[in-house]
Amino acid sequence: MNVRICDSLFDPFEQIQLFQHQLALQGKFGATSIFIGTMRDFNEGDDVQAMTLEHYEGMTQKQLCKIIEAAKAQWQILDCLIVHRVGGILPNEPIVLVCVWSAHRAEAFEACRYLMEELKANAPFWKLEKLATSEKRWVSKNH
Amino acid sequence: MNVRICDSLFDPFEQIQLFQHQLALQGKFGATSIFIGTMRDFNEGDDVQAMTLEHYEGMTQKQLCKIIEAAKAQWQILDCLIVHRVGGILPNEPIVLVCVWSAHRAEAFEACRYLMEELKANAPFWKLEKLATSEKRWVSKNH
Amino acid sequence: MIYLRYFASLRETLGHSTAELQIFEPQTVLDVWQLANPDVPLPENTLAAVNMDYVPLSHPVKNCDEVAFFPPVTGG
Amino acid sequence: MIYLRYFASLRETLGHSTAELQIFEPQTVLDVWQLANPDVPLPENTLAAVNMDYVPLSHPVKNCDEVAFFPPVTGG
Repeated sequence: MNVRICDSLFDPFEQIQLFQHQLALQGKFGATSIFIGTMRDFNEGDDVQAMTLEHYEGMTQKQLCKIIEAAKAQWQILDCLIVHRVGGILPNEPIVLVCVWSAHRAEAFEACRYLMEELKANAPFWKLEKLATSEKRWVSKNH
Repeated sequence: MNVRICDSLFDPFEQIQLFQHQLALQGKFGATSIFIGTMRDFNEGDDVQAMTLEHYEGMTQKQLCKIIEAAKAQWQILDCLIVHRVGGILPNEPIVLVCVWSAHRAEAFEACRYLMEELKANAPFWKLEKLATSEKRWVSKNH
Repeated sequence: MIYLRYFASLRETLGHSTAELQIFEPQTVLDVWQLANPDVPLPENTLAAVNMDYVPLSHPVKNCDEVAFFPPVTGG
Repeated sequence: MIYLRYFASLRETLGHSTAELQIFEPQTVLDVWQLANPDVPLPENTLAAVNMDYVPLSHPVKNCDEVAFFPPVTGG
């Protein structure tokens, strides 16, 4: 499976390595491009204590699979992996992992960026921040 | 140190994690962009058995540091790491790792790509391939 | 029967995350919102999905569809 | 004295990786190659560095400089 939704802390490097070991691509991939999004302890000028990630179970997977299909149609990639956290999350914990394997670097770089931008634009996730003041607010700007 | 030259097999994920643990950036980085170049078992239509990576000790480090300074002048990045293998190397082993940490994703993506392109264009490394036929040849095209 | 889903701030505004609605003639997504929430104008920028695909508010809704409303997404 | 370094295929062509050369007047990088290797024309596309920085072949060389010649790089 190219898409994983995790409701607890995940180790992005372990996820990549586990996935990579299953790939029948030993010696075939020359390029791996990886993006890891990590929770910061600040946003929009405020200190953030914690966050809750809500998502639309089912639609999330459907939209991420569509994004992956679109990337595969556009670039010659060998495989890819998307992992996204949901539920309660703390600063410094990984939120999202996107990893692309290809023979050459241009495809890996471009497809990885594309997957990440499309995920941010179209995958149905919503962030609820708990500020240091204990105030809760829905994130509205998705930079 | 942002630049490491390794004369034996390195684990890119271990390198990233060790470096990341030393960063005083917990909660500050929201984006990590990583590129890993891995040795393929084919090149220019031929099967490749092994490779030797020669470099210009001293100039390599100097040029990579210059490239990093140029990236830091251009993008707001928090830190970066470049690891490059030298000496004998086998298919499926990592050749190069570039990793960039930043607050937001655009900087990480763009600086990582820039570092990798500049490294390929300017860092004094040379690849000597040993083909499946046992013939040796210097790689001349750096795709 | 059609099945309604609300997410994030929209779910909080309405006070519930799911609802069901009987429709007797072809309706659009916007009609469905107005029938289900006659007292709540659809907030600006609301996105809609039918059967987990994005659709415009003018999209037709048929019996057994799952219709979701939610604010702009902020994952990643 | 100036210190010469040759790398990769150029090192193999010349059969050695280092050399030293006494220069008595200002010379360019290209002059240095010709003085050190009078029988070997400088291969096309050869790159040069003085003290580990890239330079054009017209760059002046001074005493104690390290001058390197090498083919296009192929790392990464």
